[in-house]
Amino acid sequence: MISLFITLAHPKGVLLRDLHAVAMGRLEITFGRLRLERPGMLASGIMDETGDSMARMIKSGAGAVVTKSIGLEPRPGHRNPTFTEVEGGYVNAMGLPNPGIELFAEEMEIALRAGPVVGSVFGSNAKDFAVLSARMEDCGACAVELNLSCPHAEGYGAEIGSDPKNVRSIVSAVKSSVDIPVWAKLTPNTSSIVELGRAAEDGGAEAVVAINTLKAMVISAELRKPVLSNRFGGLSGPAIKPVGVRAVYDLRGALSIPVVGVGGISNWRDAAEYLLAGASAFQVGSAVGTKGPKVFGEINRGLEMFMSDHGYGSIAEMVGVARE
Amino acid sequence: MISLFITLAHPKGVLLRDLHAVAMGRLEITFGRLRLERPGMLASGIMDETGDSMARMIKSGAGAVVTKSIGLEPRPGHRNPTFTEVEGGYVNAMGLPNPGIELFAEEMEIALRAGPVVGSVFGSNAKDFAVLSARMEDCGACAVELNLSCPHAEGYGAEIGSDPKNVRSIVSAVKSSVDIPVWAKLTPNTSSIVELGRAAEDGGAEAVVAINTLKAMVISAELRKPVLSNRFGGLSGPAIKPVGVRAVYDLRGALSIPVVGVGGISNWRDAAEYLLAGASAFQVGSAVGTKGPKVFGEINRGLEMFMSDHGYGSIAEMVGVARE
Amino acid sequence: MLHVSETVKIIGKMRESKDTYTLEFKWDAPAVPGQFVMVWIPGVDEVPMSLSRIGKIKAITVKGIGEASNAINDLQVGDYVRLRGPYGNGFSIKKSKKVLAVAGGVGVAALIPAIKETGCDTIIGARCEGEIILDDVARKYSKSVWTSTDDGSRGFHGNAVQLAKKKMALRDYDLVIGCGPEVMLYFLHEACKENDVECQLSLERFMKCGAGVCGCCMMDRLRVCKDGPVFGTEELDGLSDFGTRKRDECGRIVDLR
Amino acid sequence: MLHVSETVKIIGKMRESKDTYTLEFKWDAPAVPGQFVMVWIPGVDEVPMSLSRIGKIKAITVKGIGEASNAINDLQVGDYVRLRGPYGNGFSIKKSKKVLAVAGGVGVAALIPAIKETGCDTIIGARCEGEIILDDVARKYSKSVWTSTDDGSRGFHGNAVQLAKKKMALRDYDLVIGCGPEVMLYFLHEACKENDVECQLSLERFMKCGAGVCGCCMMDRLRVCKDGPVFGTEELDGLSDFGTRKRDECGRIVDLR
Ligand SMILES: Cc1cc2nc3c(=O)[nH]c(=O)nc-3n(C[C@H](O)[C@H](O)[C@H](O)COP(=O)(O)OP(=O)(O)OC[C@H]3O[C@@H](n4cnc5c(N)ncnc54)[C@H](O)[C@@H]3O)c2cc1C
Ligand SMILES: Cc1cc2nc3c(=O)[nH]c(=O)nc-3n(C[C@H](O)[C@H](O)[C@H](O)COP(=O)(O)OP(=O)(O)OC[C@H]3O[C@@H](n4cnc5c(N)ncnc54)[C@H](O)[C@@H]3O)c2cc1C
Ligand SMILES: Cc1cc2nc3c(=O)[nH]c(=O)nc-3n(C[C@H](O)[C@H](O)[C@H](O)COP(=O)(O)O)c2cc1C
Ligand SMILES: Cc1cc2nc3c(=O)[nH]c(=O)nc-3n(C[C@H](O)[C@H](O)[C@H](O)COP(=O)(O)O)c2cc1C
Ligand code: FES
Ligand code: FES
Repeated sequence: MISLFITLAHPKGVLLRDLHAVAMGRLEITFGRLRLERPGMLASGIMDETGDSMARMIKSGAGAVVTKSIGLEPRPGHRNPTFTEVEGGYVNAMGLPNPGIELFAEEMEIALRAGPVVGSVFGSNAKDFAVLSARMEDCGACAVELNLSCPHAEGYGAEIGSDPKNVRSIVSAVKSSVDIPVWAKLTPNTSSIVELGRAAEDGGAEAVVAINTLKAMVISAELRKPVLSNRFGGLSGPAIKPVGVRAVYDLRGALSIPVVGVGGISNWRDAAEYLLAGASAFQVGSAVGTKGPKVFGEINRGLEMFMSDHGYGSIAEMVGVARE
Repeated sequence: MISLFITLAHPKGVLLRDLHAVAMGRLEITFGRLRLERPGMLASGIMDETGDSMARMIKSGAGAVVTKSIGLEPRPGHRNPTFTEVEGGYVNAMGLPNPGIELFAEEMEIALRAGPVVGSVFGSNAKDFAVLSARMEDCGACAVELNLSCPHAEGYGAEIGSDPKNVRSIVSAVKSSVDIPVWAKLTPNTSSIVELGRAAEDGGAEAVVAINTLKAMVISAELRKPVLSNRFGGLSGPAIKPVGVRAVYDLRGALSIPVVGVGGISNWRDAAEYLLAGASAFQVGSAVGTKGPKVFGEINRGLEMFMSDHGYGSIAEMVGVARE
Repeated sequence: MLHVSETVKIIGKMRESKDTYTLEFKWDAPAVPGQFVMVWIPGVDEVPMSLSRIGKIKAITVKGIGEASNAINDLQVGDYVRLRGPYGNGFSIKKSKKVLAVAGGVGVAALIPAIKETGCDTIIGARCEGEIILDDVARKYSKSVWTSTDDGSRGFHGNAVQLAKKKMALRDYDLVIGCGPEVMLYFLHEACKENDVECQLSLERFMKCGAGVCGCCMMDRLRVCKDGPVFGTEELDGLSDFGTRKRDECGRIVDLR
Repeated sequence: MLHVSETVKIIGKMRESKDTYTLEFKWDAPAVPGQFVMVWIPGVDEVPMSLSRIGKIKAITVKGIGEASNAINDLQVGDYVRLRGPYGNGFSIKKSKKVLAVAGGVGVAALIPAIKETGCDTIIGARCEGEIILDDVARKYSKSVWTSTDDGSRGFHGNAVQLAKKKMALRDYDLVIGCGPEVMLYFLHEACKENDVECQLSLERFMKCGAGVCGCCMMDRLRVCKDGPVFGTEELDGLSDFGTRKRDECGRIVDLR
């Protein structure tokens, strides 16, 4: 899209390459040891169970994809219903379905041909996390994201990630088993996400990712039952955006490692809100369902326009501006 | 409305009184020592700062009103902006404005002429809560609701209500200073609302009320600042309904005192969801803004229709059915 | 609830008087005459302002009287401003009615869209000649625009209500619409009762949410922001607070006189 | 995202064959031919079903093959059922085109709305006479409805694709639409290529969200639930999974042959 725009505006071939580089550069981000061409990633669990699908998201404008959270063994997840729409978002309890890390290596290979892949993993203890992360590194992941926050899988996710001590010990176990950056994805179902963030930082995380879904439930009045087979689920989408922005703002104020913002982003303005709150990069989940993969391109173009209207030369210049 | 309906259906005067009683009875609830003619109350903080306004809500079909949270001294609240709409709800940081308990006595007097009033109070320590509650009892409140959950006033609300020990000691201090039922309004900004509920029950609460707003923030991209003067605020409205339903479901499973459900209710179906999840009564806040005070009448009529279609003889028969 | 807030760019700024400016911006939210917006000035305040234009290009006309209103008037063409709204009920005017608009001071801003839609007769009152504003705009839409000043420096010597009484005696109006200081509106309401003319007046109270949620703007049982700001004859008759009492930010009663 | 789920009451139930029923309900969600809904059976499962009627009264036609489909067929008139949807892209048919619909088994359910809208020629194939369903409905809208059975018990002796080839040779169709078992559709696609006729086929994969979010229903880079379930000639050509591979609930590859 960007190169197309420039081709039209500057028909002279000689200028093309340089301008192209400048335009790309404006959305480029560097954080920790990573460099991404675009600041928006695909969030874990959304269309990232297969290699081709992940590749599609990168081609649609994602700066990277985060894989579905992967465990040691194949897992079918919860029985249907695992998902339902609600006002302002979705409630889901997929139950961490995944083919297991061995088989997932093949999907990674396909995705990596398109661009950077962050490997998301879940386990029930520090050792599982360490083993899975090492495998993700072998598969070529540019970073590993620890799912310490899924609110609806017994014995995993938020059940272990609500306790700062666990967060710290899992992160540091993983840290000593891989060389790639380790990110901790935090739960908002806590009285202090900042404490969880500090624990992750202390454990050696290179970034924290906030937020995962909010604990939620949907009941059918006529059928007198919780709709999801797991009864409980997690709320995502525009409904949770103000909660995510607040979490990022708080974390940015308390930590010195970068924060990745996620929760309800569906257009450039939402993305800008997260960046200004202090996110160094962001992820898009539910909006890929409502708007389709083209949401990445739309956000990229919108951000570029906003940046030139408001005189930001790079994404980094936007990060945390609303905190000043 | 109900009596009107019956008048039309049964033009014979003799039948009127009995039928009226039956029809009223269907929406009637008893919980703890309280009896309300209708299960839906006005939530604290919404159009309940003045006597006339509270009276209007009861006349519009609320079974009771909960007052704005009242403190010892007059308080102007935070400076504007204190409120903004977001997708699926509102984010507010009013900052607990109120005329102070002395002046509020006059408003109570006016409201009480229309029907039952629950006095909501906030303080920074157990003693303040006890003093305020005793005054509310003197004013004629049928119950007192302790605001242990407002997420955006320094030194009040959730800042003290996130710790089960505080909850317990405040509830028991109030308990020993009043004879009316004591309700504890809980914060959802915690890893376990059940623990807070248990603390309230241990302290002697006769009911818990869940949920207050979720910690939230809104930032303006163009103006590069958090919109609310207090920066942080609380998210209410349809966006938080699945979070509230989940909280009620969990609390109902863990406590033996009744639960009052609040969060995102704007029609009879939402109310039914809360009742089936285990709420013995419910409160309506934001929807009074979006739909107007008529929302109470609409919910009452909708619930009556639903109850006859599905064979429920009383609200009590609906409570917690989705848990079975 | 969607699209209720928007950040717009100021595209025009006109000086109306010493301390009053009109600011224009593009905003395609639907609006009716008499509605208002909440205007945010970051770091300062957020205050209600009537829409003085309601088409695709909208405007507010602001008299600088304190920190917030002066900060709004400091905005320049090209600056961004975040608005919430449009809020309130607005005027409800039947096509067939013969209408008289009566404005006091900057209150004329709230009436301009109604004057434009109906072409009604208009009285614009102010303290002195320099404070008569928007009379040129009113004249574009209405054949009869009269002015009054307290000091007699322009038009009728006296206040707008006195002039309105004279006009009501001369012509058969079906409806009077008005906006201005509350004492003025109080006497305008009295005058209408005397002449048996229906009226719709736009009132003001301290506003926080603007959306009918917080309950800080109550007059008796009605919310000025949502049930108003425009109230009709019968509602006004029932409002014991009208012209007598308001509430401060704490919700305490303050006597107006 | 609103109004995407609804609890409806069954108002009609018709037996179509030994194990197949049509259930009707009132639901005024807009829908196009070829879309589907997720049907919840509390305590059992939630499964995708095509809409076999798409007006204000909608219907699903369900073949009982396992726990969920049999539970749906146990529903009676007056029972409530919660649906999500309508989901998917549906058929996209130009008015001017000469269309042939080719159905295998219960796949005819997904084609009925398109047959109704276009009045197109129709082939309904099944294993035996007792399994030919909805041919009476198709006949209401289409002049030419042909049947085929594997055992020759009714109509053409052979499968629907063989019959379709014959019809394509005789008439100049612009477009073939189809729904049925994947192997059948695979050969139908081949047959269309041979005859140089465009085709649009409705495919199936295991579905969880139905809404294009979870990614469990992928064929190559496309989501069957959202980018499909109807795919055109070119998309089908690009789908290496078509007729060869699917994924189980864990996301593992399972070979189809
Ligand atoms: C519905 C409505 C429409 C209005 N339309 C216009 C208009 O078109 N043009 C115009 O110039 N003025 C209008 N006003 C008045 C305008 O809101 C005040 O002049 C402005 O808020 C003053 O703010 P300040 O900080 O400059 O003054 P301050 O020095 O802070 O206050 C001066 C006075 O302004 C009023 N005020 C301050 N804040 C608020 C508030 N949040 N809500 C209501 N009143 C407040 C109070 O009466 C206060 O005593 C309107 C008011 C209302 C309620
Ligand atoms: C887009 C679409 C439209 C469909 N339309 C119809 C229709 O109109 N009429 C009809 O009778 N059938 C239709 N089906 C098939 C129907 O969904 C399955 O027959 C049904 O799910 C079987 O469930 P069961 O529990 O009875 O069988 P089971 O014994 O559980 O499974 C039998 C087979 O059904 C399929 N199946 C089960 N669950 C799912 C699921 N969640 N998603 C997809 N497939 C599943 C699998 O292939 C499985 O092997 C459609 C399927 C799809 C994907
Ligand atoms: C269907 C679905 C599945 C998800 N699966 C995962 C997962 O496997 N691991 C994870 O860390 N987060 C998972 N999430 C959470 C998202 O990554 C994200 O944190 C959350 O949805 C908020 O972002 P959004 O509002 O943009 O969707 C899932 C979310 C959805 C909706
Ligand atoms: C403007 C506003 C003011 C509120 N003030 C209070 C308050 O003073 N005390 C309190 O306990 N809750 C207060 N609340 C929270 C509500 O009582 C309620 O718990 C919350 O809004 C969720 O319900 P709803 O979605 O129906 O609004 C306030 C909510 C809003 C929107
Ligand atoms: S300003 Fe909040 S109700 Fe009117
Ligand atoms: S079923 Fe979830 S993406 Fe298709």
